[in-house]
Amino acid sequence: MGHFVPHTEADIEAMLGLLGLSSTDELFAVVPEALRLAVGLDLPAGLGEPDVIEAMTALAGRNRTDLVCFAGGGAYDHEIPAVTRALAGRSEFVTAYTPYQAEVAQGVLQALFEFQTLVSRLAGLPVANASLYDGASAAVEGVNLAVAATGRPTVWVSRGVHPHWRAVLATMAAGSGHHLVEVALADGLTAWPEAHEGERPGVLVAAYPNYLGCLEDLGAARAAADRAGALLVVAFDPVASGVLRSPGDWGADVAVGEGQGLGTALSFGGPYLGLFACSLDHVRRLPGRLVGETVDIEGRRAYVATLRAREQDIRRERASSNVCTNQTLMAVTAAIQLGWLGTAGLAQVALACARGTRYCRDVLCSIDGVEPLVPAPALREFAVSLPVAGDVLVERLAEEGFLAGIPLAPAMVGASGQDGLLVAVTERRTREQIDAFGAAFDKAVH
Amino acid sequence: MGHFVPHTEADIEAMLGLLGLSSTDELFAVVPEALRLAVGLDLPAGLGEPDVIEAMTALAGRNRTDLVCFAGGGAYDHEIPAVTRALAGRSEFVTAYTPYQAEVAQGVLQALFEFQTLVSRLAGLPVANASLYDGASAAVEGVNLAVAATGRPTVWVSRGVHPHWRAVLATMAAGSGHHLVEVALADGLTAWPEAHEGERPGVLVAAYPNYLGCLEDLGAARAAADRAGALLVVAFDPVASGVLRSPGDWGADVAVGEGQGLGTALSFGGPYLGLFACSLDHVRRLPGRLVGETVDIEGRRAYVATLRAREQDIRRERASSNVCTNQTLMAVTAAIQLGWLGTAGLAQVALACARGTRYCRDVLCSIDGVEPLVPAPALREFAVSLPVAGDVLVERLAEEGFLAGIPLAPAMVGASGQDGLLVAVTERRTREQIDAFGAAFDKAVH
Amino acid sequence: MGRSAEPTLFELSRPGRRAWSLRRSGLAEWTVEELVPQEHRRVPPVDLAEVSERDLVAHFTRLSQRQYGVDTGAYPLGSCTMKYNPKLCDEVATLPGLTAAHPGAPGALTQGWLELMVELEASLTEITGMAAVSFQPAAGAAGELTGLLIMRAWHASRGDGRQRVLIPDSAHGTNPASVVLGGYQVVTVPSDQRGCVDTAALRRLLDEDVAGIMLTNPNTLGLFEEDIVEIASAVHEVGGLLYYDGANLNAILGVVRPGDMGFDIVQLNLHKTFATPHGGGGPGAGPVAVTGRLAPFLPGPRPVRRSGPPAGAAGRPGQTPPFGWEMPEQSIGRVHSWHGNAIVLARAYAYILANGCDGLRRVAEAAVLNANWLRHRLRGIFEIPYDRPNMHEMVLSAAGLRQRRGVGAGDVAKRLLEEGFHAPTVHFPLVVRDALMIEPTETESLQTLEALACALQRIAEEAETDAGPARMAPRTTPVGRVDEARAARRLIPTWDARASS
Amino acid sequence: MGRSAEPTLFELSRPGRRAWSLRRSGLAEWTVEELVPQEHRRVPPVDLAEVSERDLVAHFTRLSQRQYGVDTGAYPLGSCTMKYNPKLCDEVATLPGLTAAHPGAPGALTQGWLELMVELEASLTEITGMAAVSFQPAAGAAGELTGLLIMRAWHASRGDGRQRVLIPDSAHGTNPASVVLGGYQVVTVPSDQRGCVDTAALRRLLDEDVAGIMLTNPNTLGLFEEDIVEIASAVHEVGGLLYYDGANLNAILGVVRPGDMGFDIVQLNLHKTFATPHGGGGPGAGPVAVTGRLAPFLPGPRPVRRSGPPAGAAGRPGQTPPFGWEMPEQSIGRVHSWHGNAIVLARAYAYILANGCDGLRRVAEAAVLNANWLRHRLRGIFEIPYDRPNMHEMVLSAAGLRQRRGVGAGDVAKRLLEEGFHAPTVHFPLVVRDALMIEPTETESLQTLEALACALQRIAEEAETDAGPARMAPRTTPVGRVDEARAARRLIPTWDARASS
Ligand SMILES: Cc1ncc(COP(=O)(O)O)c(C=O)c1O
Ligand SMILES: Cc1ncc(COP(=O)(O)O)c(C=O)c1O
Repeated sequence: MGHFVPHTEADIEAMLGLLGLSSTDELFAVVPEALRLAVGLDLPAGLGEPDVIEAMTALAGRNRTDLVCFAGGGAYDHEIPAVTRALAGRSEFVTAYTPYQAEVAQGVLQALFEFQTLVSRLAGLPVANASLYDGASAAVEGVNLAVAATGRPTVWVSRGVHPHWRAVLATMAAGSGHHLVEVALADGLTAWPEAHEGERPGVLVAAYPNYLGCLEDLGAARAAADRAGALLVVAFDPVASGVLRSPGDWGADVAVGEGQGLGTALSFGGPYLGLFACSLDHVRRLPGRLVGETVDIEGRRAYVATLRAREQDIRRERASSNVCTNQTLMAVTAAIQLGWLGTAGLAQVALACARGTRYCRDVLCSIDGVEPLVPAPALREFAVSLPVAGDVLVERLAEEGFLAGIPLAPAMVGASGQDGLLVAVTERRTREQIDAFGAAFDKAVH
Repeated sequence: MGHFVPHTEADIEAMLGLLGLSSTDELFAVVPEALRLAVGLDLPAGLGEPDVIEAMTALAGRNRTDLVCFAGGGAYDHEIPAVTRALAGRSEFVTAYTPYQAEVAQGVLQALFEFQTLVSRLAGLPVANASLYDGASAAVEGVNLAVAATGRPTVWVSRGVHPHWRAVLATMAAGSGHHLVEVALADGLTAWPEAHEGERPGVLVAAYPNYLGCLEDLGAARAAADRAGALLVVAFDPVASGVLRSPGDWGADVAVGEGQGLGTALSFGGPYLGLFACSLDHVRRLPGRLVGETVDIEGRRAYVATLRAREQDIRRERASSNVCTNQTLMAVTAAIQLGWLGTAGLAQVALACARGTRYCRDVLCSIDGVEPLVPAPALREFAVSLPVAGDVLVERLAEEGFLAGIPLAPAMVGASGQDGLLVAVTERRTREQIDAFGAAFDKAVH
Repeated sequence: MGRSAEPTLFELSRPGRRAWSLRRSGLAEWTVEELVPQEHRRVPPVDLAEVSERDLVAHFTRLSQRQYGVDTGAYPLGSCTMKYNPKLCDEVATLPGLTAAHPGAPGALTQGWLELMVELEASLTEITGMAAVSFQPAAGAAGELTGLLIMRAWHASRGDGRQRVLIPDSAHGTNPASVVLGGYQVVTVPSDQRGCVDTAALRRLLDEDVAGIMLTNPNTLGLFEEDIVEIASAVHEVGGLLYYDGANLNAILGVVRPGDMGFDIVQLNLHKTFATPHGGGGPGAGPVAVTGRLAPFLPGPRPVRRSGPPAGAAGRPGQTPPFGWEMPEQSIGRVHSWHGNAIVLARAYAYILANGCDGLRRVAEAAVLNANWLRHRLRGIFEIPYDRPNMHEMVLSAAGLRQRRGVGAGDVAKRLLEEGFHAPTVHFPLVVRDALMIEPTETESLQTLEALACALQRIAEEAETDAGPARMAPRTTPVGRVDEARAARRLIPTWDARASS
Repeated sequence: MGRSAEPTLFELSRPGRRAWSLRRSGLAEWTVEELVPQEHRRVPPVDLAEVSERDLVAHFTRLSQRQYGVDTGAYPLGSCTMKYNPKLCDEVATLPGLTAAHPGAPGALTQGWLELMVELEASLTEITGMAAVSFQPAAGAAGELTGLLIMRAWHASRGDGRQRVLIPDSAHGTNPASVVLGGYQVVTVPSDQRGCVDTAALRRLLDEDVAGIMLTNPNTLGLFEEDIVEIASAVHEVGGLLYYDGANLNAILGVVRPGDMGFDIVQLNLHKTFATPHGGGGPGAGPVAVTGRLAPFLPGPRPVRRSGPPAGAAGRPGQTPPFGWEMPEQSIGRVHSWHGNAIVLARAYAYILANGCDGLRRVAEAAVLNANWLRHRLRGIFEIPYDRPNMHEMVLSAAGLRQRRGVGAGDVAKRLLEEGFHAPTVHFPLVVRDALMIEPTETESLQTLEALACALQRIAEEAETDAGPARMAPRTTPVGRVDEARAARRLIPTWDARASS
C-alpha cells in the first residue's frame, strides 16, 4: 500500500484472511453501495517526498518574507532563539495527545504547569489556563465567563480592542445572544461613558496597550466597571508586560491575550496562542484545560489536568466552553521562551521595542505630512496619519524592501477621515534599518 | 559572567570563598606570571545570538549553493529525507560522548551495531567498524592493516583511486615508511602489472567504481593480489552498492569507502564518514571502535564497545590505529538513512543515478567536441574530454545556474593532454534539468 | 535515566542567571523611566525564572523524556486518530517562506499562502463532496460552532427561528457544548441496538423547530450510520440541515463523501486526518466545508483565485495578483484573529500532495482493516458490545471484568501503559459501560497490532486471577497512578499557589 | 516508557515494507540489466532492512531515549570537556548555504566558506599565539599525527633524521599511537611528585635524537606544567620541537597561550573547546596551528585571503574573488579527503563570535573555578592524589575504597549513573590508581556541582558500609551492568554474526 501505510500485500492478505474477506473493498460493505465512490477522488496521484518539498518550497517562495518588518497589529516578529525551536520541536512534545493519561504525560503537564505559572505572573492574576486558540478566542471566552458570572449579557467593548477580535466577538454574539456595545476612543484612549444608557453592562473589555499602541488608563476602565458592577476583561500584551503594570495590578478580573510573541513565529496568523488568566473566584468557570499539582500513589509530586468537570467531554452542554484541542504546543513553546528570557530578558525585550518605537516614531513624524495619529503615549507600536492611502504606501515600500505596517481602517482613524498606518518596532529592528525605512518612507509618501 | 557560563556574581563569590580566593584571577596563580596574558585576546567582544546568526547567514550566503549540482568526485548531493534529519538530530545522539559507559549508551551502541551490520552487508564482508574520519582515512587504515598483516610495506595503488585519497596515502607514507607505487589506468581501468618489478607488494588498492566512474574488473585486481600474495583493499561506493557486486563478493580482504552519500549533506567536504569492513582474519587489527552484542547482568541483550585492547587508550603505542573520536553521528545517520531506503530504496537510488548518468552522458556527448574520455562502462559518474579548459567551463556554467562537475587534473586525463571534466548525476536530477544543462553546456563549450 | 522527579523552572532559578541575548540595535539606550510613564511602569519587573541556557535545555529535554508520544510508540486512543505524521510535514511547517509571513501583509505580498489555501480548499471540497471551505476555525470544536452559526445564519436569512439541534447520545462532548454556544437547545437522539442512530426515535423528534442534526459518521462507536440517506432526507424534509463532525473522516477517505451522504456542513479535524501531530493538545485546525447554498455564509475574508493572471505571476509590479481576499456576501463574520491555523493547513496540503488520490484511499482502507483485525483478534478476550463490521475504531467493554474482578476500563488502560503502549480512550462513548475505545490508525503495522493484542490479552488474563497489578498500575512510568481527586480538592494551578498553600 | 529492550532494525524488517520515496525524474526507465554489465550486477540486491517510516521513527526515537547526553544532564567525563554546546551552533550547522556547498566547487563559488576558514584561522592563531592553521585534521588524533608529520618534515628539511619523541607518562593514549604512525619512537617521561613532568628526568632524556616532545598543558591530571618555560627551552636547546596537545585548551582560553609558552605545534580539539557536541563519538575537528617557521609545512591546499577585492565582493563576474586556495611551499600534503570537518569549523567560528574575547576568558575562569570548587568540596570523601590548585579538571582515586571495600573506580562510576549523572573518566590517567577523572566544565551551575558532590559523597559513604550497591550498579539504567568480557570472547559484531553464532 501507500507511502505511509506499513502493510505489505502479504500483511493485507493475512489480515483480510482473519476477517474472512477477500478484498479491502469488502471492508466498506456497510457503506450503502450507492454512496460509495465509483471512481477515485479527482486528485493527482501521490508525490514522493522530494517533489512535495519542492512544491511547498515554491509556494513558500511566493510570499514576500524578505521584507524588513514594521507590521504588528497583534502579530510581532520577535526573536526566536535556537533553543526554543530545538526544545519545542522535541518529538515527545510534538506527537503527544492531550494529557489524559497523566502517568505518561508528566512532560507536557509540568510544562503547562510552568506555563500557567508564568502567564499568571505576567497577568498578575492567580490562575491561568493551559491555552486557548488565539487572542480573539480568549476574548470571547473572557466575555462568556463574565456574562455567566454577572448574568448580564451586555458587553462594552473598547474600540481600542483589536478590530479582528471585535469582529469575532460580534460573530459569536449571534449565537450567545450577547449585546455588544462599542465604546469609542478619544485621542487614542477609550472614553468610557460616565453612565450607562440602556442595559447595564455585565462586562467591560479594554486592551492594554490598545490597537493604536496607546497605554490605556485602566484605572478609568476599572472605575467604569465598578460603576456598572461589571467585570473587567483586559486584553494584554505579554511582551509589553516586561515593563507594563499587569492587568491584575490594575484590577482586572480576567486577563486575555495573544501569546504569539512568546516564541511562536508570525506563521501567517496561526497557530497562535490564546492566554487566559482570572481571579480565583472564577476558576470553576475557567474555559479550557487546567493543570494542577498533586501527588502519585507513592506521594511523589505529579501533575494532572484538573477541575475537569468544567469541560465539554464531561459536562457536555453545561460545559463552561466547547474548547477541546487548544494550542498546547505553543504554550509549551511560550514556557521555553519565557524560560530563555527570564526576568531581565523580557524586560529588556520590552525596553528594546520601546526604544525602537520611540526612535522610529521620531523618524517618521519628522517627515512632511506624516503626523502622530493620536497624542496618547505609545509603547511598542504607534499610529501615524499619512498624506497617501495606507495600502498604496505599503505597496510602494514593499518595493523598497519594507513591510511598512498595517493600514488603518477608516473606523480606526476616527472622524478625521485621514489615511493612517500602524507601525510596530520589535527588538529585532536596528537603528540602521529604521533610518533606511525612514528614508524610503519619505520618498514613498511624496 | 558570560553568555554560556551559568554563574552569577553571587555564585562566584561563594565558590571563591570555599577556595579561599578573592578573585578569579587567582585561580591562575599556578601559571607563571610572565606567561599570563596582560591584556585580553585581540578578538571582538561577544555577540548576541541574533547577531551571530546574521553574520553566519551572511557568510553562508556567499557560497553558490543555488546551482544545480553535477559535481561528484566522491561527494554527492543525494536526497536526505526529513526523517534522517529529524532522527539524527535527536539531542541524545548529538550530545553523547563515545559510549564508554554502555549502560547509559545503549542508544548509540545499538545504532552503531545496526550500522556495522548494514556496512558489512554492503561490503560483503563479515566485520565493519563503527566509522573512520572519511574515505581517505579509511584507505590509510586499510593499507596500514594490510601492511601489518603481510609485513610488506609496498603498496600498489590504482590511479583510479580518488586523487585526494592517494595524496593522503602519500602524506601518511612519510610517517609509516610505506612505499607507494601508483598503477596507471588504460582506457579507464587499472592496468595491474603481470609481475612485480622490485619489491613484492603487501597490498593492492583499487576503487569500484573508480574516480572516472568506471567499473573496474576487480577479478583482475584479485588475481594480481594473489600473484603477489598481497591483500586487496577495495574502495567502494556504498550507494552504487545498491546495484553493484560487493567488494567481498569480488574477493576483497578489506573494503573502505566514503559514506557521505548515506544521509550526510555535502557540507563542503566534512564531516563525512569513513567506512571500513574486513574479513574475520583481521578483526584484531581493525582500526577504530567496534560494537559487539553481549548481555547485561540480568541476561538481557545489550551492546558494548568491544575488542578494546586494539585501541590507543589501552594499547597506546602498540595500538592498531591512533583514531579516537571518529564520526559516530554520521554512522548513526547512515543507519537511519539506510533504514529509510531499505533493500528496494537503495537499489532504486543506484538505478536512478545510473539512468540519469546514462542520459546525461548521451546528452553531453552529442555536443560537438565533447567525447567520452574513456570507453569503459560507467555507473553514476562519467568523464568527458572537452574543447575548453575544465575550470573555464565550470565558471561559465555557474553563470547559467549549474555546477558542471569537477575538472580533471592532467594526470587523470592521461597522455592525451586534453581537458577533462568529471560529471555526476544523482537521483535528484530530473530530465528537465539535464536537458537544460546540456543546452547550457553546448553554448559554454563553443 | 529520566526516572527521578524533575524540579520546576522556578526551583532551578537563581537571581541574575540568564540565557537570553539580543541583537545590537545601535539605538539610543533610553531608560524605561524615559519611555514608560510612571503610572504604567511595572516595578520591579515581573519575576519569571532565571536559568542558564544549559539548565533550560536540560530541563525541557528531561521533561520531554517524561512524555509519551506517537514517536515513542503506538497510541490507540479512540476518536483521536493518533497516527504517525510524516516528518516531511514537519519540514514544510518550518519553511521560512511560510513561517515568516505576517498575517496582516496585503495579499499581493502573500500570494503563496493564498494559493496554498485555495488549492487546499479545492482538495478538501473534492474529498468531502462540498462546495467551499473556511479555514478560520482553529480546531474541531471551533469548526462545530462555526458550522452552527452558519446554520443559524442560513435559517435566519430565511426568517426561520428554529431552536433545536439533534445530537446522538454517542456524540463527542464538544457537539452539545457547541450547540449551546450556537444559541440552540440540545436534543439527544438515542442509539439503537446496532449502535447507530435510532431512526424511529429520530423521526419522532423531527419537526419544524429542528435547525439541524450533528452526526459523526462513522460514529464514535466506529460504526457507519447505514441509514444515513434516510436520515438525511428526513431531516431535510423538515427543513433542517445536516452537520457532519469530521473527526472520523480518516475512515472514509476516498471511499464515501459527506456531501454524497447528504450533509450540508462539514468540519474537518486536520490534526486528526491530515498529518498534524497533536502537540500535547493542539494546535489543530477545524476548517468548515459547506454546500453551495451555504457558501455565502462562510466566515471571511476568504482566500480566492481571481480570474486573470496565472499563479506564480505574483508580485510583478502593475499586475493584479492572481489570488486575493474576499468577504462572502452574507458572511457570519470572523471566527479567528487572523486566517486560522495556517501552518497546520500547510502540513495538511503537503500530506494530501504526498498521498494523492490513491494514497488517501489506502489510508482509509488500512485504518479500517486494522480496526477490524483487532476486533477479531480481541474476541473472547474482552467483551465487544457491538461486534459487527466497524470502520476505523472499535469499542471494547471492561464492564464484565469490573463486575467479576473490580478491574475497570481505567485500570486496564493504566496497566497497558506498563506494556509500552498508550492507553485507549476510556469511558467514552457514554453508551458503552467501561468503554475502551481503540483506534489503531493506518500507520501501525500488523506486528504492532499483534503486540497490542497480546498485551491486552495478558492484562485480561492476569486480571482474572489477580486484580492487583491492574489496580496498582502503572508502576514503570515516570510517576505512578496520579491522585486526581486531590488535585481538584486542593487546587494548585501555579507554582505560586503551591508556595502559598 | 523506554525501559524494555528495543528490537533491531532487522527484527522490525518485513519484506516489501518501505519508507523511501524518490523524485519523479521524467527519465526513461532503463532497467538495471540495461545499465549494469552482468559481471558487475549484484543479484539479488543487498538485503538491508525494510521498515515503514513510522517504525523507523519509533525505533530511533526509542534508541535515543536509551542514551544519555549532555542535554540529559551533567557529564563530568574528564579529558572530554563535555560542556553544553549552544543550540545556536546547531542552527548554524544547518544553514543551507553551508551544508549544500560541494567541496569540489571552485573557490569563486565558495567564497563564504573560504572567508569563514580564513577568519577562524585568525581567531585561533590569536587564541593559541601561533601563526597559521590547517583545518584538515578531522579530530584530535588526526591533528597529532599531522603535527608529527610536520615535525618530521621540518627536521627532514634540515637534513635531520631524529628518531625519538618524548611523551609524559600521564599522556593520552592517542599521543603514543600517533608518534608511532609519525614514524617515531616513543620515549616516556615520568611525572614527578607534583604530577608534572619530572624536569630532571626530562633533561636526562634529551639529546640530538629527540625530534620533539608532546605535552598537554594543563596535563591530564588537570595540573598546569609550571616548568613549561624551562622545558621549552631545554627541548629547543637540543633542536627539538614542542607539540601541544590542545585537548585541554578550555582551561586557559584568554589566560595563557601555547605559543607564549614556547610551543611550536598545537592541535585543537574543536569538539571539546569550541562547541561541537560529541555526537556519540564524533565528528570532531583537530586543526593544527604552528609557528611561522613551520607554516610552509602545513597540509594543503589552504584557504587564504588574497590581497585585492574586499570580502563580500565574491562572484561578480570578471573580478578575482578575495579568497582562494594555496598550497604551502613545503606542505606535507593532504591529510583529509577534502578540507576537514567543515561544519564543525562553522560551529566553532559561531561560538567564538558569540563569546568574544571576554566570553572566552570567562569560559576558562568558570571551568577552572568549577573544578577547584569540586576538589575542595570532595576533600575527605575521596582521596585526592594531587591535592593542589588544578585547572579545569581534577583526579580522585578510589584506590583506598577498593582496598577497604572492594569498590573500585569503575564501581563508583556505575553507581553514579544511577544518580542521574554521567560517570567520570575512570582508570585514566594511568599514573593514578583507580582514577576518577572529573571535568565539570564551565556550563554546570553551582547547584549541579553540589548535587554531583552529594551523590559522590552518598556513594562513598554507602560503600563504606555496604559494597553491594556499587558493585551491582547500575540498576535504574536501560540495561544493567554489561558483560564486556563476553562481548570480546564471543564476538558478535553484526546482526548476521548473531544469527550465525
Ligand atoms: C468525534 C469528535 N468530535 C469533535 C472533536 C473535537 O475536536 P477538537 O478537539 O479539535 O476541538 C473530537 C476530538 O476530540 C472528536 O473526537
Ligand atoms: C588529552 C587528549 N588528547 C588527545 C585526545 C584525542 O582527541 P580525539 O578524540 O579528537 O582524536 C583526547 C580526546 O579524547 C584527549 O583527551
